[in-house]
Amino acid sequence: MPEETTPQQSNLTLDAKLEALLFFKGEPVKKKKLAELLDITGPELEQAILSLEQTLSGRGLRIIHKEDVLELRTAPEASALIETLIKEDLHRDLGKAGVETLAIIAYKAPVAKRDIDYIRGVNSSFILRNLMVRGLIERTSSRQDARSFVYSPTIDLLGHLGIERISDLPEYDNVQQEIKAFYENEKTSETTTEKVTD
Amino acid sequence: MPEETTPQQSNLTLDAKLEALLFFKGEPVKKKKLAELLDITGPELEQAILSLEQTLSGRGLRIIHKEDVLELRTAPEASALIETLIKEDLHRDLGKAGVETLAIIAYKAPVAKRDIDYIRGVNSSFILRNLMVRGLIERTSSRQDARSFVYSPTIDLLGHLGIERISDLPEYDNVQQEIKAFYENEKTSETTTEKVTD
Amino acid sequence: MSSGQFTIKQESFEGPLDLLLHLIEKRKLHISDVSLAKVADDYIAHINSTEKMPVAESAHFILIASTLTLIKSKSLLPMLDLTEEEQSDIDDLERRLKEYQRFKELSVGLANIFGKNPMFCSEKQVHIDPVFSPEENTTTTTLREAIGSVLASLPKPEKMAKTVVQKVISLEEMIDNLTNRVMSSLKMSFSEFSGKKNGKVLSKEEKVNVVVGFLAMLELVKEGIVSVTQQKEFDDIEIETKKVGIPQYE
Repeated sequence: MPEETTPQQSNLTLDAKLEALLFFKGEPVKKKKLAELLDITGPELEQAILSLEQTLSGRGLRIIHKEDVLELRTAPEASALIETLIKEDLHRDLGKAGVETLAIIAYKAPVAKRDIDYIRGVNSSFILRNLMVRGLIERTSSRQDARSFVYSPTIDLLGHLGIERISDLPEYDNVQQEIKAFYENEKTSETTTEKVTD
Repeated sequence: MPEETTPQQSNLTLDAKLEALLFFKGEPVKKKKLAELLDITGPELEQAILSLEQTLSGRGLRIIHKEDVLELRTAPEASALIETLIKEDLHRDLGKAGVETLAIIAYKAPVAKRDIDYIRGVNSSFILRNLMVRGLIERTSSRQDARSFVYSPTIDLLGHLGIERISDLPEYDNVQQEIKAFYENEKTSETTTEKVTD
Repeated sequence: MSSGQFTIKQESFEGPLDLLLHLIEKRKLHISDVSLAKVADDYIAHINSTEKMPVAESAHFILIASTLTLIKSKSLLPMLDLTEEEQSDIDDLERRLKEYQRFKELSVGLANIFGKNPMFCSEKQVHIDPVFSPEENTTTTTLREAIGSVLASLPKPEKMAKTVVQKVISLEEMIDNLTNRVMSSLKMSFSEFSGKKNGKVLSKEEKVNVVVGFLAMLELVKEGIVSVTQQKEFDDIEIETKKVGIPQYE
């Protein structure tokens, strides 16, 4: 059994930690990086990988082990099931929330998730994911801040709408004004509502 | 190579298939949808969930379980490790109004705005909107009256709290007893109660 | 014990219950009618000294002040007979405070675990390459309609408050009013002052006026400006000036 590293993490074995890391990243990760993160040597990592592979045998997830990278994926036996799921997601009704989010992104692009959430008054994580899977919007790094992301309509979507650029959307300028007014208004009224300060 | 789908999938147990689905979706999934995809009944699904929860014990992943939805996430014991990888701020600060409102919603869910306002003695519109934007609570139509809304914690709130189900909250059972007793007490004097709402 | 000077400058309260609870806990009291009577003055002093209170909030604060006034007046004038509704307002306030206190306690526990050992979902939002799959009926027109409906449902800044607040009179105004009237006619009755008619059912607004008036009167009693007498139960309360030199108010 692997030794404990820090008391806080002591409940998890090395291979469980490895599993958590791979799950979180959701994409191929360099072994070198994994060893660093787990603060272990190469051979210790190999040992943990073996152990995780054993644990995962018969499970719904597998490790894809290619040269110097590792990735956690669904087991190949589940592929038919996943196919069904993908098809369903692609053809599901976008719903009112989906269309509204798409409209906000179209009219306000490039727009940060925070601003989308704020104008809708609810969190948009899942809707954004669905719109991305369907190729309607794309996520890029913000120009102002490389650590944050912004969303825009895809070229395919503009093509489907029959416009060349987003400013060709109906009443584009008016809508811009209205959106802008909301953000400014909110900023000023936020401080005066509902809080009583001495 | 895979001509037929069924024999191929039969290699995986139900709970392994469930695991694959949850992993692939990467967001909360309705139990109803899972049962459909797996072509099983509700009780069979509950059995599979239990079995998956057992399998995951001690591993790097956990299921968060909230009434009619499930989500696969990293284990709370792995949090320190994962946090080293997080680029964005976690926004841990909730503020006084935020925690109070969250506590009322977490222990009393589903709860109407009217009741939250009454307990806190102030209008909670602003803070409710704020918590919804952060994805910590969600608003749904009340079962008793489709025209009125009720608030509940989201799976993401449970994730932030590091608990797998709402009943893992500190003192949860005690509080449920207290609320029940309180409510019965309240009923007797209900007629004369003046509520402060907008 | 005198009410003493209390300083809660720079502290912000999430409404009247938050303030009230703070005052009770500050004096290390348990929630009861006795402790509420003790902190009534502190509470009133606080809302009096808070100048920048939004209208909507001040209505909530004054409604609670009215109940506190009942509690305090009952403790000062034990012969005062409370109506069933007034008694139930008092019981209700105690119960609400206890419930609020409990949730505050629970919120501390919640804040302690929030973000301590979070469970993360995958950072990778999408596991497959996107496949362009629009809905047939997604057009520029539907998008225009959708953004219109988003804009239409944006929260409007405070329109709620006015109805609650309309008839609520500020404490200061009431005190001034009372002082003036006491000065002009050395002796007057409380119902004359507040407009309360015996036996008549009061509207909510009128009721607030009555209690705010009463509160103001108690303030004057406390400061020794007027003295209050009630001949017998159910009788009107008489107010008269004690001192000759009334301090000048701005």
